Amino acid sequence: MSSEAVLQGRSSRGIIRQILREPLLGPLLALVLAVIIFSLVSETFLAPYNLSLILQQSVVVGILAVGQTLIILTAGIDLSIGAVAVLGTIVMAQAAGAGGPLVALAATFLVCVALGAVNGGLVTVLRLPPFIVTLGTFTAIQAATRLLAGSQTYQVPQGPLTFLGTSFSIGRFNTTYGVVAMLLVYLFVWYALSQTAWGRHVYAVGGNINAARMSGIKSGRNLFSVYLATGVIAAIAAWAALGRIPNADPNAYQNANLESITAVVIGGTSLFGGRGGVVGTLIGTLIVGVLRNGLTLAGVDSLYQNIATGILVIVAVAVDQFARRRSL
Amino acid sequence: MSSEAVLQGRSSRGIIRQILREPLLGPLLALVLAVIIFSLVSETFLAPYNLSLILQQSVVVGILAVGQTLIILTAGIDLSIGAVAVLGTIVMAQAAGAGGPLVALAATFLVCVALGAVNGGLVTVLRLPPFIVTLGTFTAIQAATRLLAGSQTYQVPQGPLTFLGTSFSIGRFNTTYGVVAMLLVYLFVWYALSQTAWGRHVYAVGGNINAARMSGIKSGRNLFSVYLATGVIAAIAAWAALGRIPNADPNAYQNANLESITAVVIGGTSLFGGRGGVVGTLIGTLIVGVLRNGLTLAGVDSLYQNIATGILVIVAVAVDQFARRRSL
Amino acid sequence: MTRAEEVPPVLQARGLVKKYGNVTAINSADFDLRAGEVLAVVGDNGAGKSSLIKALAGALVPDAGEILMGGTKVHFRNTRDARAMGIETVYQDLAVVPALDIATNVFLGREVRRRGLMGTLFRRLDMPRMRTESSGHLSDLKIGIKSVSQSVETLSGGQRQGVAVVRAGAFGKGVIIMDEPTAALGVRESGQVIDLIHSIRERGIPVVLISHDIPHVFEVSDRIHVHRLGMRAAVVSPKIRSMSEVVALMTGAEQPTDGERAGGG
Amino acid sequence: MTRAEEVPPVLQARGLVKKYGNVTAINSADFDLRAGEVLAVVGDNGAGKSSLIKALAGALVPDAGEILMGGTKVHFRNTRDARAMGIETVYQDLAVVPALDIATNVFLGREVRRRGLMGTLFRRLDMPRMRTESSGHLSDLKIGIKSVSQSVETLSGGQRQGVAVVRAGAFGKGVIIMDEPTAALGVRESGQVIDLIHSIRERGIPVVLISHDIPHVFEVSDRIHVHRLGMRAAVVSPKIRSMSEVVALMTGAEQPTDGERAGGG
Amino acid sequence: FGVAGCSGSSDSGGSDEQIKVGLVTKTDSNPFFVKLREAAQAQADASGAELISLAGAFDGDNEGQVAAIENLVSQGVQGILITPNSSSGILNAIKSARDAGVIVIALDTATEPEDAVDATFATDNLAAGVSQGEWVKATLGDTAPQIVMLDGTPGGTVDTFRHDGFLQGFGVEEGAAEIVGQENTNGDQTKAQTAMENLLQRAPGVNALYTINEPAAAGAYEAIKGAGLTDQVVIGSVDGSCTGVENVKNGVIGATVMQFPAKMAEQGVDAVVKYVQDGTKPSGFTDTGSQLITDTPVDGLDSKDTSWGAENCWG
Ligand SMILES: Nc1ncnc2c1ncn2[C@@H]1O[C@H](COP(=O)(O)OP(=O)(O)OP(=O)(O)O)[C@@H](O)[C@H]1O
Ligand SMILES: Nc1ncnc2c1ncn2[C@@H]1O[C@H](COP(=O)(O)OP(=O)(O)OP(=O)(O)O)[C@@H](O)[C@H]1O
Ligand SMILES: [Mg+2]
Ligand SMILES: [Mg+2]
Repeated sequence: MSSEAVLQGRSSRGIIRQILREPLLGPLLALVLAVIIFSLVSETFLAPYNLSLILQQSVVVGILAVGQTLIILTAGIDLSIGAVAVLGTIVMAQAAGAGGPLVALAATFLVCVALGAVNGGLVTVLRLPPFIVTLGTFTAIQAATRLLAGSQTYQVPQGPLTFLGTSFSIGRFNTTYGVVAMLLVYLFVWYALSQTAWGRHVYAVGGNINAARMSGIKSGRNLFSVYLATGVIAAIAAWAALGRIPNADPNAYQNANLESITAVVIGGTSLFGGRGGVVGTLIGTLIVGVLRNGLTLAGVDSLYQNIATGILVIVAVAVDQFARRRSL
Repeated sequence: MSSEAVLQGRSSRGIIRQILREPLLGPLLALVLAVIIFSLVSETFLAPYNLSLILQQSVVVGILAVGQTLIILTAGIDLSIGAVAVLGTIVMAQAAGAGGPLVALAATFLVCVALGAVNGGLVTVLRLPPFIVTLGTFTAIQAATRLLAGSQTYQVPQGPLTFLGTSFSIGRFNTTYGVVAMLLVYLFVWYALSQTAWGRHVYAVGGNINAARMSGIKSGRNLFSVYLATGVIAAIAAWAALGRIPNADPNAYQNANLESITAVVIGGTSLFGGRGGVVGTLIGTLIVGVLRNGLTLAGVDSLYQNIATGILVIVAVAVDQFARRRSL
Repeated sequence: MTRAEEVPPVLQARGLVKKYGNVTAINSADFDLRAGEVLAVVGDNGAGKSSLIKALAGALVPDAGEILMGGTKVHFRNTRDARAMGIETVYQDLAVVPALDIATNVFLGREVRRRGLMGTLFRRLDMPRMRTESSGHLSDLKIGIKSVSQSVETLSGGQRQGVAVVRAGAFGKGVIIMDEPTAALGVRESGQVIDLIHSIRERGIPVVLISHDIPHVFEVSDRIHVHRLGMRAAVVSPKIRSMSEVVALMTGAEQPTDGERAGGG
Repeated sequence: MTRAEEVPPVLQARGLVKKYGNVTAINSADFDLRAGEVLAVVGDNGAGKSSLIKALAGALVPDAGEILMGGTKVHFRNTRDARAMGIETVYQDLAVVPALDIATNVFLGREVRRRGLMGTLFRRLDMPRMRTESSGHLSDLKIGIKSVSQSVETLSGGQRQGVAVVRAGAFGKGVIIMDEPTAALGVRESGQVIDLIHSIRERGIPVVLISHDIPHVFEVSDRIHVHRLGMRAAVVSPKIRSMSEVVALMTGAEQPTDGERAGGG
Repeated sequence: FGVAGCSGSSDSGGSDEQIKVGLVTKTDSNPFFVKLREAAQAQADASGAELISLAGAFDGDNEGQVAAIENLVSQGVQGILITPNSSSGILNAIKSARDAGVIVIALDTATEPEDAVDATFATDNLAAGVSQGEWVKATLGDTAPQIVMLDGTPGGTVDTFRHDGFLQGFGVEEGAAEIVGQENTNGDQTKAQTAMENLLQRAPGVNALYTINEPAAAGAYEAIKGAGLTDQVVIGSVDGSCTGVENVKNGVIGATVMQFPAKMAEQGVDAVVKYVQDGTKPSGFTDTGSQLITDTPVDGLDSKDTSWGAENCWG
């Protein structure tokens, strides 16, 4: 890709422009501001170990937020994504006992993609509102997960299933393969959204579905593919979750839906569809992670942390709005 | 009003037409269907006592859903409404101890309206997205409530504060003033939305805020008033909640936001704003209440109930879509 | 030019500027509307005509420059301020709320309440009256619409435009601005709008008409404001200049006289 | 009429019906487009012109009736089916995605990928090429736009229309349908669209032009399809009928001849 | 392999330094944890230590607890007190904390295995459940039991212990015919009320009620009162909050089993302080005990009355 980039100097500048054209200035400013403040308050904050921690803590919600971004770009919303990932962890752990790690991975991807297909089918074929569809499947999947798991949690063995929790070092910076996986998911989806026809169609479908249809875009198919992709992403998140905690718990990640939506919206993607992108979501995810970590390092108790987080989320978006209005 | 209605025969037919023009057929069908099925499955289901129970159980979320409808009609969303009501109950209980029931009621309305003003101010003055604003205030208000309440729940004395829990009979039908209050809130807001300029402006602001502004509507003021009204409604919900259980608990109603949004959306109001109304929301609230009650009567275990509820919510909306497409 | 010096223009702008990022939509534009006249504004696509009239209607706050009414400076923060001064506008992008019905759209922002207690105390709208009036106005324009309780999104492009025109025409007291009101209208409906403009002028109310239809412009206007590259290039009289000369002025192929350039018309 | 009998019409409709609730938008309408001709469709607002061409373009599935291409029955479930048969359309409501840039809008649904592995394997779009081509097409139409990377929502009404016209004009191979393509365009830009239509006809591609601008219609069309009350009232020849006669036919003030009524033109 | 320990931040040890203790509860919301937090705060203040209290967002928020442990280690605390959400879910995080030289003490809920932490100060929730079951059974006497169980969150460790303990104390098997209804309430009074109202429609003959905690019992009581069945139903609960004891006194709840969160917290903080000061590591399981509180004692069951309860309650 790098030789291509040299040959196509004009287009790679185009890519950078493309990145910068997303309304990222605000979230970025908020993130930088938070980092500066916390590094003044606590010496440990900027330690490589601590920065790596923040990344690791962001992995699962960060990956889910990529799927959420896709759905929100199509003017939808996915309330079930966290529940799908949790079911994924249970399936993975149970299948690992029965058939070994590869079977377990395959089963997880299969189940998550199938559930993506159910959501996508209801949204595209029956044309039901995504909010209701995913609220319904969320409720049903969560209950099904608990039934499947009984009242138990399941340990997974060290090995391929916990691979994404394995850590490695680059210089002084120690991190896990889960972080790498997250960044790869972001890179991949960023490329698909901004550099392929499929991605342009996602924006068109989210921005004006009638126009998209009249332009000959297979809007149903495009929408459906987005839900399938989100299923795949949920499976990756499930895998990463077992890397973080090698123990599948039917009660885990109950707030993952809201947290992933928060990351998307802080990142500047419009809930009305058609505007935004994953780079903003990554920044949004990091803002949330930095806040939690930084406030703890500053010695703030969690109730006060919640008050502070609530206010800071609003401030982050206010900074964004302000920056955008200035730049107009 | 009745003599007026006689004189204005044409316009009262207009009102009925107005009611029917909201996309209500689907939700209504779904409700009727659910009622028929459950009355076949369980003999007790149609007993006046049981029907009254369903209404009573719907009171708090039903009232909150009216406020949620207003906000959603303006193309917003209120994630904080449940937290505001819970804070209202704590304030009411604490102020009752300190200053008696009237002071308590006044304090509650004041606090709830003030929080509505905070949400409304951030949305209208700073033009921040309602999702982010109310997510932020939700987080902060919930934490503040817990700090305020300490580790305690607060008993309120019988009297004005529990008035909405008092029951009375109409023939064999026994119900509470809370149910009456809920129905009055619905009636009042229905009137305001469909019969006054303020209501038309709410739809205009939600449907096309630029057009509303260019038509000379004070869109900011209208939007702000919606948030204030929602504050008032949250206070009424808090009062009704203490009627149900005379014990203010900082941890109650954690799902009230999602439940109220669900009722609104099942009721056919569009999350994109400008379409829908409170009659649909009432039906939506009842659908949820009937499902929960009916499934329990049918002896369905709670996890299976959740699965069934999830599926039925989707079915209810699918019926709606189908009915609407037929009627086109 | 003498008349113009005696009575100050009804609506006037000096040196208006509006930039979007690095696009200059209005580039130090002047504007003069005299009492009782029909002033046409013509210019290429993207010349900045809509932006100019948005500034005059309060829909857009200019970065610089001033607006005067009857010689006194005014400051419009929003369309309400402009409306309060009697300025009514038909916007090019129509500014209707698709999900609401026609009657509600026509009366949006100026709803009529019932008489008596029902209106004052209960603030109930007089929907029957608003329906009757809007359907009267629409049939004056010969826009055939079955029911004014229909939502605007079910109308054809031309019918929508008719709704927007009716709204401004029915309520304008000071100045009526129309941004391409006949663009989507049929021959007959366009003719009705032209008639409407004539009858508004007869009521003594000045009209600003933006149009790409030069024959219409010549049929109806007293003076023609030629807009080019974000500013007023000239004001000409349709009695002196021919249609092709006006088109040439729009594209810059011909130069205006000094008087025309100065806005003397 | 002999020529028409020899070669089957390129695009034909018989007895099309489309109802919205109790509004009949298309009321058993016929339609014939001959090879290489420019067919104008005229009619009052709400006559059902847009609905008719939406049915022909696959944007609307009629309740009854049939569509034929080159004499064989076709069934369009969506615009893609129609496009696959070479039918390109400029819709009255433009069908652009406001948040996307101009180049993306022009190539929407027919994006160009890079050459080589980058395109086939990585499916990377060739944005530079799409930008260059769209800006070429736009300047052919003399629509002055600074940058094709600008989002469509920042364009003036006329510029948007230009984008929609460019899209259809550049890609149509079989039939090009334009629903009021010049409604928002300036004199110069309208002239360019008329030129574009001429040049399309020279390429041998037939054009359907819906317009309220009767002089334009007479300037460019070979035959005129008069639409009234949801159906074809007549097909007339601009060489035989005058402008005022056509307007009278539209409103029903004048009756067509039997041949005209039968669509003989 | 395991997660590498941190070197950058484990610069604790010097006893001249401020002692920092981290507390990680399951949630911020449950009054039980609030009491735990308050008691820990008081104890820390008394010993001149700094306390940072964190919590998961909901019951089962392992990820939140893991992040809290990681951030506390990064912050430089010497000891972490934790009420683990799931007994095994967060062991890796605990292990890396201990590898980094932080001592970890479980409060309220034991980990599995128990020696994953340095020490445990907890209520035996199974025993608490057993007490509740025994009392309800004994109070019912010869009446044929019809049991309703209002659980908290399915799958939670505490939930499971209390639930199983109740059945064991009552002497019935899971799934027995005597159990006429069961609902999940998340320990929320409003959910419990609605659930009980609906269950009473189906099983109007219910006479024995298990509740996961006192708010659930209070909600259920409203439902039972509404149906006019207060004399028929024997209500048991667990917690020992002051509101709960008050409710026992007023006859809302028949009996509750009191826990002693303050004891757990105080002992936990003391253990950390002691370790920092002189290096003594705490170890093993310390049962902080539970006590049946009722004004209608039954023979053969040790119980205290509500005035004792009011003196020893929490919250
Ligand atoms: N919101 C906006 N953001 C960026 N550029 C804008 C915006 N609105 C208008 N412009 C630009 O300002 C210029 C003038 O636009 P305007 O709509 O005033 O033109 P116009 O003369 O009305 O054209 P038309 O005859 O096509 O309606 C155009 O180049 C347009 O692209
Ligand atoms: N989605 C819809 N729902 C209800 N009625 C509709 C709908 N679309 C069109 N109509 C009605 O069908 C009729 C024909 O509309 P159409 O848009 O085809 O007219 P048109 O001839 O293109 O008019 P114009 O010249 O104004 O564009 C109109 O009366 C319109 O109100
Ligand atoms: Mg314009
Ligand atoms: Mg049309």
